[in-house]
Amino acid sequence: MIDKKNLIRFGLILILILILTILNTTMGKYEIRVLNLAGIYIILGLSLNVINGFTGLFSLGHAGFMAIGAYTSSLLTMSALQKESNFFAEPIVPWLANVQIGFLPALLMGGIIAAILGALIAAPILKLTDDYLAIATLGFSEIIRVIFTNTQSLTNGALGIKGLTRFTTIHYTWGIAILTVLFMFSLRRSSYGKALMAIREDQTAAEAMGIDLFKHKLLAFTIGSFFAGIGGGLLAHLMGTIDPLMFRFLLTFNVLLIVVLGGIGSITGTAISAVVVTVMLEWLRFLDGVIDLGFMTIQGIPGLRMVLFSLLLMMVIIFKQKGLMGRDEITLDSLGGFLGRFKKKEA
Amino acid sequence: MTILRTNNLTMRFGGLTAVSDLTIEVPRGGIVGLIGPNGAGKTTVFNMITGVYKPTSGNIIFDNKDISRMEPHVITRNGIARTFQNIRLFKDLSVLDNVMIANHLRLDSNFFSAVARTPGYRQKEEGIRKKSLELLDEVGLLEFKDAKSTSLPYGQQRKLEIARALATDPKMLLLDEPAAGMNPQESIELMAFVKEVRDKFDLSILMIEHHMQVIMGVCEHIYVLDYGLKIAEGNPGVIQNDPKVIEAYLGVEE
Amino acid sequence: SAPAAEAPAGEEPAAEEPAAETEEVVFGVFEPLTGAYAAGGAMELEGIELAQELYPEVLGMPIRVVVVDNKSDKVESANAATKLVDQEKVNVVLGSWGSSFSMAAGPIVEEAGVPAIGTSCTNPLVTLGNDYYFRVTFIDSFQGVVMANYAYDVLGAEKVVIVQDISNDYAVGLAKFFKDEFVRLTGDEESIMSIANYNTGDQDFSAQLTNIKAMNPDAIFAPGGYSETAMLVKQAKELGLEAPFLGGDAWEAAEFLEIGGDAVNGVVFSTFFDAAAPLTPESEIFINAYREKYGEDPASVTALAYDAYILAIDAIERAGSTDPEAIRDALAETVGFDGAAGVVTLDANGDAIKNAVIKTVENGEFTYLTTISPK
Amino acid sequence: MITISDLHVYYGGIHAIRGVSLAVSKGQIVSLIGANGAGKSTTLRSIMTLEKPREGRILYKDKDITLTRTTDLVKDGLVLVPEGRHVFTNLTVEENLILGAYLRKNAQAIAEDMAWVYQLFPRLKERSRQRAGTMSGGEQQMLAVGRALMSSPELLLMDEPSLGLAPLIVKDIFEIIKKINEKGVTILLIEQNAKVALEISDYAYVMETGNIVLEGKGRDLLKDENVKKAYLGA
Amino acid sequence: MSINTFFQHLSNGLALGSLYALIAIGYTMVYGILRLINFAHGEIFMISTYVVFYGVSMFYLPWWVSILVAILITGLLGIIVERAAYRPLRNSPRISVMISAIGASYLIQNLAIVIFGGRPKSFPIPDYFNTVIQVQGVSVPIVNFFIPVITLVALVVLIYIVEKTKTGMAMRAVSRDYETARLMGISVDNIVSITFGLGSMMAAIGGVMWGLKYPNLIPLIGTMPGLKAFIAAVIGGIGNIKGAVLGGFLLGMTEIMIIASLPDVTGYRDAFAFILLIGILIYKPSGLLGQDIGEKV
Ligand SMILES: Nc1ncnc2c1ncn2[C@@H]1O[C@H](COP(=O)(O)OP(=O)(O)OP(=O)(O)O)[C@@H](O)[C@H]1O
Ligand SMILES: Nc1ncnc2c1ncn2[C@@H]1O[C@H](COP(=O)(O)OP(=O)(O)OP(=O)(O)O)[C@@H](O)[C@H]1O
Ligand SMILES: [Mg+2]
Ligand SMILES: [Mg+2]
Repeated sequence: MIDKKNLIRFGLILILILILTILNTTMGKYEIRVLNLAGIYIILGLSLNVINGFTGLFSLGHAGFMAIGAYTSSLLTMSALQKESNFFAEPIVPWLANVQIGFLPALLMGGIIAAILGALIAAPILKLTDDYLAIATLGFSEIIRVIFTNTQSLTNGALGIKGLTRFTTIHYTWGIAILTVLFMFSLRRSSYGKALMAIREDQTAAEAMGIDLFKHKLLAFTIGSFFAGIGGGLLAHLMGTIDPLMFRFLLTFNVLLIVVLGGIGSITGTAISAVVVTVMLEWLRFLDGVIDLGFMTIQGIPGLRMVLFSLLLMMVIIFKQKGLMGRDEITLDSLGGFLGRFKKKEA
Repeated sequence: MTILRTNNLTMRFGGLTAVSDLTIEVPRGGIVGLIGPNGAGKTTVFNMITGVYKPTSGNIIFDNKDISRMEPHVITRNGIARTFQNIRLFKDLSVLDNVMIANHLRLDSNFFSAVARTPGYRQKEEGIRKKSLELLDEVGLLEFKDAKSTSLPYGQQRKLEIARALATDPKMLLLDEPAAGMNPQESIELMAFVKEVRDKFDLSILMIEHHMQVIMGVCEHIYVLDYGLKIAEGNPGVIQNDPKVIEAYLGVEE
Repeated sequence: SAPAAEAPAGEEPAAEEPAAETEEVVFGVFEPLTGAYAAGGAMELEGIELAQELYPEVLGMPIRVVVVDNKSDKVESANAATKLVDQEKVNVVLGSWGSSFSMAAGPIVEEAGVPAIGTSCTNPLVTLGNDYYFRVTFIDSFQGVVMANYAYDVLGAEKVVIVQDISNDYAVGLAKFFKDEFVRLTGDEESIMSIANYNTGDQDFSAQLTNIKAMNPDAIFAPGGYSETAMLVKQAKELGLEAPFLGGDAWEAAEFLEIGGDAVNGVVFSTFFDAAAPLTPESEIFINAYREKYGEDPASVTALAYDAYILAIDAIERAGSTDPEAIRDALAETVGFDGAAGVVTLDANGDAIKNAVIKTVENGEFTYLTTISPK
Repeated sequence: MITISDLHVYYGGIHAIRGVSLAVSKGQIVSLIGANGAGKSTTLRSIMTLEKPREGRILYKDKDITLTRTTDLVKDGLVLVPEGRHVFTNLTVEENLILGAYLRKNAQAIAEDMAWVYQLFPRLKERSRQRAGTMSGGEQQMLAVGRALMSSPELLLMDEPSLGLAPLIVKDIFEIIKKINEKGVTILLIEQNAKVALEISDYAYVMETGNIVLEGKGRDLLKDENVKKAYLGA
Repeated sequence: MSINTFFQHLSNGLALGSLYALIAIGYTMVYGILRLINFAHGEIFMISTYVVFYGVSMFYLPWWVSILVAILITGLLGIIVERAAYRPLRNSPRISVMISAIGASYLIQNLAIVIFGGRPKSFPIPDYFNTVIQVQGVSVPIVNFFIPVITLVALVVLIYIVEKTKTGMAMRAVSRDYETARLMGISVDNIVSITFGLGSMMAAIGGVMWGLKYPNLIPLIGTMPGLKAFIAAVIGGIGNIKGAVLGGFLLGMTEIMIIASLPDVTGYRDAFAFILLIGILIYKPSGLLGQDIGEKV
């Protein structure tokens, strides 16, 4: 049962992979790094989108789930020697000292532990609504960070972990990103995805239609934190070093921003916005240096980049209130329609 | 044979007793009306039956099971579906999705096979779609299946709510003022519709309504509440002529 | 040795040849210019800018400084460093304030084969196992030892309480080394009566201090940032806590005195250099230039950033080449380099071995007490 | 008092009002009847400038008000009882009524009106300190009507005021409407209960899919065969 | 713990708690009206301290004049922020408004870094406020007497405004339903501006008190107090002014008392507030004094 659309979809993915492979060999390290980050942000954005976009739950706790994934996978890929040299102030707990597994299994473990903790954390607070849930999840993410700062023999505290093998490559980031996108589409189409959206639209009615609110909200949090954990693990092994301060609220905000700019609930919107925001932030760097306008040069003002970024951000939110895509998607049909119009014009 | 029975049901909000020591029965396959002045406690009875409120005292027996302290979604699973006095559709979703979602509780596929779209799941999904389309056809909304649910006019939205409730495969349907916002002509059509639905889906129906024409026209038995208390019950003829009901609720026909 | 001071401050290099073809040397600087640690970044940038004004050339080529912001964020740090080595093709990297950000850049410079000179980052992990990371500051192990000895020998303290910023790697490291040494000196496991913690950005310490007051320690060791510590000491005095406060180099900033007011009189801390007692000829050049430009005394991290810059020049001159690998090799052999903040010799890890200065605050001013050299 | 000419309103792509024209003269009761989704509510919302018409003019007291702010219209005596109650759920019944008189200054007149409203709806008085959100549907509807009366309107727009009310109260509502009208308030009324509405109306309009399809004296429309078939359930 | 130490802790907790309460009042007010977590509240608070700083050190204004100026400017700033960042989003999803609020907060913060510089400044404290009073062996800085008094005054004034005046009623009405509020003749824009102005002025008063107690000014100074104040407001039942004060006291007291009785967990201090918050929300989802706003079905 191979239909034409699936074939085209498959083809498009192949083309994307091809393009990425070419970029990977031709681009400089800096561009590759940005591309890697973009891939990670796609995963993170989509993971938050399940909670905020599909299910309509206000969660601000993403940085915490990422931290769990990052620390889990990092502690699992480090060799005993690496651990010893890192934990110079207080030795690492014995049961972790000699554990070492491969990158992919470690990544998966990061995701799973994040998912389990995500579910445990979410369970007691799921009955909270709106802003109360938002502030409680923000609280949990801060609590996780504070715990990681204080448990020196587990995380090395503020001293952080360094010297991780930098396993993360384009293949991992974009490979997983593509899988995540496919997963999200499939999830939303499924009966479970629709149940999540029903909760977003009207909880009381959803419950009256026999949807178990607790179970489905928990499901959303579990999926969200699983992918957040994976994203955190990828980020850790891209950076080669992590510490608790990395996982401040700012990180959650960046991810949230991507989701909102892309259009809350839109999968393709989130993915596109992840790439745009990551690239944009880097591109705006020129503001920090000397700006040559041709007729005059302006000494860069540090901080101007962030001022401008905040301004741009607010303008987009204000003038494009539903984000880039609203809740719509770029689909083969809409793409076809677009191309069709284009062709007609040419003719 | 009784499908639903409330025993001495009472609901208090702070100092206010909204429903007081209420015992009612709905026979299997029957259409029963619940009427009374505004604020008499009718919607509150619905909210207790569907688990939105937990009764202060008393219990509710449905299909020989005590459901009075169950979660709303479990009650729905047990076979009670409802519509709302203030329409509550899944606003941003399409008409078809609204109905398909109501099938979710009867879907026995697990999460992984749903996301992986296993052949087994796909088959079930196709079944659900077919069934949903049929339901929409039944209520005359098939042509709007892809429209956003809130873009329907008020009266159609009420019908969509009924279709959505039917999609949960209920044994019993609770309708809260289904004719509100309909003109007399539409109300008459609604009467026929309610009976038809009952026969076709083999349902028992409990409905709240202020349109006397509708109530008297479809209900076989009627309970009248006032200030949370049952003040009368009986068939339409009896109720229409009960002086207590006339005084508290109907007023004198001029 | 330090580059000769023959290029006077502010003088433009002769611009005869067409600018486009000029060979240049590029120093990449990454610092937190925005975000939570913007203050630190700003102070270090002052040092680098000052150094460039004084020494705009090396090997006859102009030095171009490329500054990138790491936004007080680890991920941004790595991006910034990658941009420097990959796009700007810098010859050497300088920075950053904050060990965490330097650690993020570590693997990047190592992979690219470009040497980096850390400024004030003191976490041992920055240079550990990384052949391309050096630094002009001593690390916390030395400083902690110095202060433990001071507490034991000079103050005659036997019971000490530590108050540390638990979320600050610098403070955590310093506290650990102080504690180890102090326990060794006293031979008493109980000599550290208690370790109280706080987090960066905290303003209220009354609860911790009230507890400490009840313990009645001989001294309090309080490694942490100057703005938090100034508040800490101020509140301690308000609570009537008389035990002397000891700390590390991070306190040396004019703001410490302003915020702390009268309360900080009498605190003692270790640091790199003192404007009143210049350690090297370079110190005097630096201090004078800084006073002229900013009208006040420089902070020690400013001096360290300045040193990172001039050490890079020195290494390039010693290498006689601008090739990053050559610069790295020259850096690794640094011995007795005269920096503004003391004489630098780099050890096998790339960490500076240098003197520490002990200072106190008297009548609202930093006052030199003594100099201690590494054993 | 109010004249609408050639009004067109869109919801996104939906052309909800397609060239409606109608007029209400001072002192009249005018009703607007029609099937679900005909555009009755939209017409009233446009008068209050809650929806922005794409075309057409609305004159109130001979001034074009299409661009006037809602607040200023209220100041000028134009008041709407919105469809679906819209009471302030977090305020008490009494506070809701006080807000109805938000723009009025005369404390004594306000107190008198309050007493009047309580007299019309004793249930409201009984529950004056209850939060409006916890009132039953019909009680909220009474509150919505009462609140509008508190603003001493000149032209009162009522969107299905009898929705969800018990038969006894429905009768009362129409009595009340007549009473208000006798006090000199002009009324534009939307009702599903077409029979009673037409009985008390001086003039009426019938709407279908965004158009006025029929108009005439209330009594005359009652006898119209089409109206009878479509709206009176004969 | 000796009696003395205990009372010292109690006094510390009272001072910190009333300061949290003071800031939380403004926060809860804005939230109560707009259902908007005004993340910029902390930044507005921060600006007020800098205005006082520059008023005294640059324009040589008398200290109390600087404070008045600060209150006015901050009130205005609040109104401007609302106009620019929130008003255009009145009809957008809540989450967009929240992003805009966070965006506004970062914008002000970054602007402050560019304009004021990242290095700390010290808040000008008149000598009078540097006095420490000894009461039975308990040391109490003199500001600690002022703060609770000001908090209580603010509490009474604001409760009067919100609960007894027509404007206050209008504020509460606007919080639920803009459109219907308009139908009552309420000018939604004006009411929102008044609310923001008032809330921001409260932030300024909080800022001045904070500066007197913790004279360490950096552009980030508003973040933590802002967050704590918000937590206090939520604990008390957001939108409820009495709740905010209760929450503030409770939060301050808890922070101090936990450290007092469990010195080993000082490092977890930043988590206390959140743990308390989550605990209370689980126990009572709408906060201690919050009304259950669940709508009737
Ligand atoms: N959550 C609640 N809190 C307080 N009082 C409530 C609550 N829910 C309902 N009530 C009160 O209980 C009484 C019964 O309300 P209910 O909604 O059941 O009335 P009803 O019979 O459905 O009336 P209507 O025909 O007007 O819809 C009312 O007086 C109402 O104010
Ligand atoms: N917010 C909206 N978005 C999209 N379409 C809308 C919206 N509101 C109304 N409509 C559409 O505009 C048309 C007119 O609606 P309106 O509410 O004015 O009808 P009505 O005559 O008042 O009907 P009812 O008797 O059901 O109240 C309907 O087709 C309706 O679906
Ligand atoms: Mg009801
Ligand atoms: Mg309508």
